[in-house]
Amino acid sequence: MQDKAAELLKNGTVNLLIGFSEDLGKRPVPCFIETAEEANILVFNQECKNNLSVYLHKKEVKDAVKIGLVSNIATLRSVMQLLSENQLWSLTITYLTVNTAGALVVLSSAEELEAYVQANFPTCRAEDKEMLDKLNAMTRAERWAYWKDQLSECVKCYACRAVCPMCYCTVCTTECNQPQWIKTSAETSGNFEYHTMRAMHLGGRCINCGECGRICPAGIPVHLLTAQMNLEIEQEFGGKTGWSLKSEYAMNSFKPGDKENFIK
Amino acid sequence: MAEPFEPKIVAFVCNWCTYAGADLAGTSRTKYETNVRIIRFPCTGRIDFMLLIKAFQNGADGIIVSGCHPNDCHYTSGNFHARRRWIVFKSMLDFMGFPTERITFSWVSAAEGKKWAELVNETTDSVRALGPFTEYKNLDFTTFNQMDHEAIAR
Amino acid sequence: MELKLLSTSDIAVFVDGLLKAGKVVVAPVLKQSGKVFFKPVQSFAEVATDYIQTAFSAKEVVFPKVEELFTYQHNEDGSLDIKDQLDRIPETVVWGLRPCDAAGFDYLNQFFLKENPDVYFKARYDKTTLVTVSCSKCDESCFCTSVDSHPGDTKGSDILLTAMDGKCYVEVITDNGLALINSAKELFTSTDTLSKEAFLAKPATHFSMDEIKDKIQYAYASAEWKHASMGCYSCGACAFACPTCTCFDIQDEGTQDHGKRVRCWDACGMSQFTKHASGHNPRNTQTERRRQRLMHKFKYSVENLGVVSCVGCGRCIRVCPSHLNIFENILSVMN
Amino acid sequence: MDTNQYIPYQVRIADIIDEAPLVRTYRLEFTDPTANFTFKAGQFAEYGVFGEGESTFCIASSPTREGYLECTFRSSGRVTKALANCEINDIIGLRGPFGKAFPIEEWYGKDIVFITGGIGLPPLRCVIWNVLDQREKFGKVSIYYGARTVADLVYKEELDNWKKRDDVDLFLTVDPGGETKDWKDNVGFVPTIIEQNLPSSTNAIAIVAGPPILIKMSMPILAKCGFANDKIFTTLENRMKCGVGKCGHCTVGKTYVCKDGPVFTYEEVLQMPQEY
Amino acid sequence: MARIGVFICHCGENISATIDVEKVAKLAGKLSGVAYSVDYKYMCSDPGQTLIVDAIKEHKLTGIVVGACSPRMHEGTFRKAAEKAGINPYFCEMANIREHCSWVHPKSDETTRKALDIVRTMVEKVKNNTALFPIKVPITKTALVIGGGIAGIQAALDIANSGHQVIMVEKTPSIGGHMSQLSETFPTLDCSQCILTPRMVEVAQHPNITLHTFATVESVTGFIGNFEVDIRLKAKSVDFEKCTGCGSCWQKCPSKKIPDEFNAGMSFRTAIYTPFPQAVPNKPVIDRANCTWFTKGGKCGVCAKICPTGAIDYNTEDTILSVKVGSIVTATGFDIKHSDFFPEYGYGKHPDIIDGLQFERLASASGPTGGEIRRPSDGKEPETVVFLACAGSRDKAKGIEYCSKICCMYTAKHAMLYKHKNHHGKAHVFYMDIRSAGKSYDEFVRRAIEEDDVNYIRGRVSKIYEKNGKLMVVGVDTLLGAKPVTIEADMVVLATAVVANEDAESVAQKLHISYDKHKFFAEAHPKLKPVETNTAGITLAGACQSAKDIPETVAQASAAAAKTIILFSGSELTREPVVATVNRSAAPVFTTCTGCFLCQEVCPYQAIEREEIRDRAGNLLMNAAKVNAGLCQGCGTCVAMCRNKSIDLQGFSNQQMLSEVMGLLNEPF
Repeated sequence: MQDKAAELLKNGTVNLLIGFSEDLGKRPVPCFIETAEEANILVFNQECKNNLSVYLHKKEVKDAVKIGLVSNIATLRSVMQLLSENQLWSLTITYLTVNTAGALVVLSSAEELEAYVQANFPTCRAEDKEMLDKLNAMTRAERWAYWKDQLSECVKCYACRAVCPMCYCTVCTTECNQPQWIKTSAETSGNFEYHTMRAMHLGGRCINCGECGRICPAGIPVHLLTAQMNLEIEQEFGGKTGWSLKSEYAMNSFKPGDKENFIK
Repeated sequence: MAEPFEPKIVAFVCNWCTYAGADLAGTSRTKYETNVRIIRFPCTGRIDFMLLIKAFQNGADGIIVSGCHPNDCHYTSGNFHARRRWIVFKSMLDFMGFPTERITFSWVSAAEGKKWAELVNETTDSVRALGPFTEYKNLDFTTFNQMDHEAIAR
Repeated sequence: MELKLLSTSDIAVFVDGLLKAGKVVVAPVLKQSGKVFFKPVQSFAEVATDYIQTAFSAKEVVFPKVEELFTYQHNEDGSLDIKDQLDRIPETVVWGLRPCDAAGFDYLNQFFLKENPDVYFKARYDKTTLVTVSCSKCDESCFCTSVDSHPGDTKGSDILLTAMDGKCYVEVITDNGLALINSAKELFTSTDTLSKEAFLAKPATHFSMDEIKDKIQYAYASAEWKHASMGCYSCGACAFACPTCTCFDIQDEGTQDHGKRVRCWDACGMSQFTKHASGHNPRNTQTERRRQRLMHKFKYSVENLGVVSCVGCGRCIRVCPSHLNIFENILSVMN
Repeated sequence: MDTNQYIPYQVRIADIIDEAPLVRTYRLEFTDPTANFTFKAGQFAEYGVFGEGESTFCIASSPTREGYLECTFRSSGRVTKALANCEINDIIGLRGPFGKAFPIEEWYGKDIVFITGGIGLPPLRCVIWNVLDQREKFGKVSIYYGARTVADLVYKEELDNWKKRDDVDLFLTVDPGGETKDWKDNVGFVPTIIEQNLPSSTNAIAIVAGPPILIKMSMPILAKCGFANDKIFTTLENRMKCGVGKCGHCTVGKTYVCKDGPVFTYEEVLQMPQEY
Repeated sequence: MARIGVFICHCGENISATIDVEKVAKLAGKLSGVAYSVDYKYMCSDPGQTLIVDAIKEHKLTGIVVGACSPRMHEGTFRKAAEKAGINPYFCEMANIREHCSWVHPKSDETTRKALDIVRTMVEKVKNNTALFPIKVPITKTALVIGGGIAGIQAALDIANSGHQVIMVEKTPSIGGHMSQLSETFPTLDCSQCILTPRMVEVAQHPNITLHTFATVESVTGFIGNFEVDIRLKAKSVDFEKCTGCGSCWQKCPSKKIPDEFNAGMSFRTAIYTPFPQAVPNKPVIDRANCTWFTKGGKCGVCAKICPTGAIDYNTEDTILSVKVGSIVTATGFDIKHSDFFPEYGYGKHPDIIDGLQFERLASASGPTGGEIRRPSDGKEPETVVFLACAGSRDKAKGIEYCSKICCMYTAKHAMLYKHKNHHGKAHVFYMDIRSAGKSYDEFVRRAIEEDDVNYIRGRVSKIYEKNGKLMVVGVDTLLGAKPVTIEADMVVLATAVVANEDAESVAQKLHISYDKHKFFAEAHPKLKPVETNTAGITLAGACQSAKDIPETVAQASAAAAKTIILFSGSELTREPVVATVNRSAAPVFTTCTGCFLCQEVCPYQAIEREEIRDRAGNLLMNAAKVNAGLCQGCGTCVAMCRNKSIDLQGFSNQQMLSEVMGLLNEPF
């Protein structure tokens, strides 16, 4: 990967390469490489969980135009979703990933990307499924207690939003103050409405990378909300997020036959 | 002495069917419970789920969401989009443990004044039976400054 | 400054005693998320003991994430009532914070009270007693020894506990602390010798404040800031976990007729933090924002208050979604 | 017990003047007559609409004219819009006064040059009044003021009678294209007008306020006139929440604009990071 | 805060009987922002309105709330009053305390409290109202009619006769459509062409109609009142200016073996041809696919030689004509399934199993047999003819669940025509149900059965096979207890299903109109807008929407014309300003829209467009959504869809709706 990265940077296919390096504690840290010489700091392993596609919204990155993106499958999938939402139009991106066989794969067009993603499409992560089943098995009162307890720890640092590639809005609903939709304060009721809002906005768009849950400083499994939404939506309306280059967003379409057993 | 509990119910309705249906209930003098307060939207498609949350946050005990029957939407598809939104929103709330039976979804056409009256009565009864919606308000007693109140209470 | 002994078995008795006495005891609690939080406890049984560091600092006790400044109410006659809630703040004991957190309180104290004293902080701080527990364990994120502190530091604490060989050494630092001890005299026996160093954790030291103090002077212009900040997602995790971050926002909640004005945590790293209504943003890039935060910790607060406002607890490193590392950043911008 | 700096005074809107599109001036009276509120020229306050929040702007009236308080603001954000919707007799919140004032006493006997544009005049109006009310204590007084269009000029009445006064040199201007057919004063950007009528810097003080661009453009010209950086004063307007140097929003480097400013000499400004 | 006026109406006794209106007015007066509050017996009466107007002026009110009846009743009235008083009419809101309160609740404090709540809610809303102004859209007063069948002809003539310009586009070389192929029409049995051709001529000669035959619609952009249409004029290879229509070219044309579409393939035509003798325009075009000059590269050229006026030009090419029109009538017609669609009937391999249209041609005086019913195979007069109604229609298995509507009638007609021409012949009709609703339709069918003794058999035909020169039609007679019947026929006529045109889908996509799963174009509302489509300014006429007979088609065509004429009646189109807008602000923000365009999908009216935002140097900075106020109908579905609240709906803005909720649930005191 280091060699390929160096090559891409040298021959000008890529102006800026987003990948991983390691800090003193040997933990993977996102790194931004502009010259072939730096390429030797690149690493890529199981610990490289960050969904680097979120950086594609960063101004400094957009300015570089030609981007190299070290990606795991979740990252690629989120790029797919982003493309289907008419984002990243100003960028030409080369994707570096490692397939299940452990070999380096370089994808240099949206079509190649689509083919690869569809060929290696991830299923709902086992640990998530497990937690979801656990929660769904609870009584509703138990679930309420569970989320109440979890959300009471939320400090509204918005890290979940910040690491989410789908949260690319320049102004988030939380920042709309005319009217003020979401309470700024991190009181639990405000946290509840924030996370409901976020889940509603991501249901059918989230690509289940699980980052929001992984990085929550308060350890709130927020990713479960969107994961659950996605399952529901997939069952009810079909369609997979980050599967196709053209929008298949379930929430802006409908079928006359959608269920309405809950409607009087 | 404590008054018997009378729930606050907010109805989010579309202008063309349910609002007109409620008008019909009026013109035909169909009596129903006083607990409901109607907020008029051009179309069920316009109803933002955030408004429902806000309503509960500000003390609503129950909510009615009602619009045109499928295929009757004045804008042809607003209610279809709304329906899909409610399917997801409802299961979302349910997953968070939210008492979704406090929200009644319904189709009431401009001709169904009677259905409107019945809908209001049924909803009022069921919400009355559920009692005041305190869970949501109590959420805030989990944050620090609110603990002061509890501390004093102890 | 007194030195006492408390048998480990009596710790529970002491704490439950405080609770009985009507004090609010805030202590580390292990929650289902696997993280440890400072929470009011009903009995010592709830208190977590085996942890390196809590997810968030204990600053919430004196600087809550949401502080109700006052409630307002328009009356029918057009007049307006404004009431604050200062009288409702209970006597609180914070149990089991780390020396770094206590040092954080020391900074908060200076920041909030030295100039333009903040009544809300004061009201809470005056009713708070800090019982610190020195660290026997640390991890690679800890770096208190780099910022003039150490795992047995008494700075900021009212009482410092050090548990070793079945006994619990109690260093009583302030009158507050003494008062607390005296509420259960019988449990404590006097002693005079304490050599805890052997039992203390040994976090790695990455730099010394002296080298920082002069090198940081030239850091502002460093090109390294860009690298140090490119990975930053501009969330508020570091600031909210930090024991010394004090930035806040003031918001009204309610209608124009009645409601409350609250202040809630804000973070200088967030993109909207300095943004004017006009759209002009003085610190428009993450580079500027992260520089502001780090320079504030190591330079500005020294210049304003004479103290470094980083206590080396390492929380910002642990919580950072992209593993930005404060001391690595500082090292890089200085060299 | 220290005073609670977060509890606002209640002030009643006594009068409203519409200065320019979106720009209004409120005259405020304290509902509690016993409230002893004293301030100096250049200080600011937090004006709050309950339920909407607080907004920061300077006190536009002068301490030399007691009994009331005036503020001028342009409605742009949530709070200022809510403020703009207020009517006479509505009660709003007021916290302050905050920040350092202009050291007017130090300027006695000196020439004073005011340079400002658009909504930058209100912060200086306070000083101008202050100076004019003790006119004899100062030397030459000249005011350079411009706005995008004629309509955008604020305090039109005062501008007129300043113009009439022979002890004030008023240079009015509007941006090219902003003039009306009966506009007799200058057309052009403020810096251009200054260059055309260069003030003398000997024993003089320059006070600059307005949009960042105006400040940036004027400084070199003032330098050319020979104004030393510590003889040039300006007032910074960063986002503020608390006003007492706690919330951190207004920080520029180590400086809290709210308590260390908002009034700075240009020399002080140059010391700071260019983050304002 | 604002200065709101509250006006509580007694509505005689209607409101005051159960609501303490004085109390409501008094308490409303205390609400923050309410500067004046009063109750009155009849607000909608002249003195009532005067009271409002005066109050607005006297108290400098910025907005008013009228607590009275339903806004659906009197909103207009009071908005006018507000306007009269000099404030923007959209600063007037109605609190419905009659239909929603006084009429449905008993006299009680509770009812009064509810009334106050309703008033307070609207006060909170009106505080956040903004001045709105009617939207005006200019209109190009020219209509485009797509399709030259009877539907298009009718619509075109109606519009043209109202004095407006019409451009008609017909893909074949002549207008006339299917109707011109028909022999006689039910229920009157008058000759189809006799009634049609005068209309065709009228179209050709009408000063307000520009006719483009042998042309198709290439693309449509723009919106109601302002469409821009590209029309592809296919190369005719004949200069119509020079051509006199003498016909010598097609008489001499050597390639004569081309199946004749007009005669449903039952005769042949030449490569240079006019579809039929009465064609309009009656001038030939060259069918290049079958012309030797083009297929064999420059060989032949007879027509060019023969042409007395030198009108033939092999080098003409397709040209694109761009026109601006204000409205579009879609009358692209229908097609039918052909006998090859039916395996059970031998995939139409047998020449004597024909479809309805073919029979029409056989029966037509201008047809291949000169109007005599002779079977295609050997030209003999068939002694026994079996007619199958419902060939394909109402058949889920064949994917056509719907009823083709016209078959019952024309089958009866066919049987009748056959009997009239072959008095000794036998006519059998297999049918599922006889659907003959329509003016003197059933009488017509009865005539076939009773007077012309056509034998109607209720049942389906399972298969048809040939046996020594006869067509064995095997079916059941369900009326005789599902008794199997086999009829030896000489000819079988299938009333095959009416289906959408092959190119229906692509036409719909060009026009941005929706269509159902059978590719029939979808009307805007099944009941209330049966002629309009979801795209404002585009209407439907005839069988392109669903199977129709002639009278129905003509009626709808006239309706479509009427819609067009209504649109053209004013110089501009004025619309309620209740439309969505996407926010815009000064640089560097421009807008908060992130350009995900997920809103485009939900808009039923294609009102959301893409705007490219560029800097002064012309570099593309961002793509943002933009609402076309001319198309937006104000449903607000996009508003609820927009994640970052960049779209808002005037009159029902986020601020307004949230304020209503807050105001309703937060009692001030």
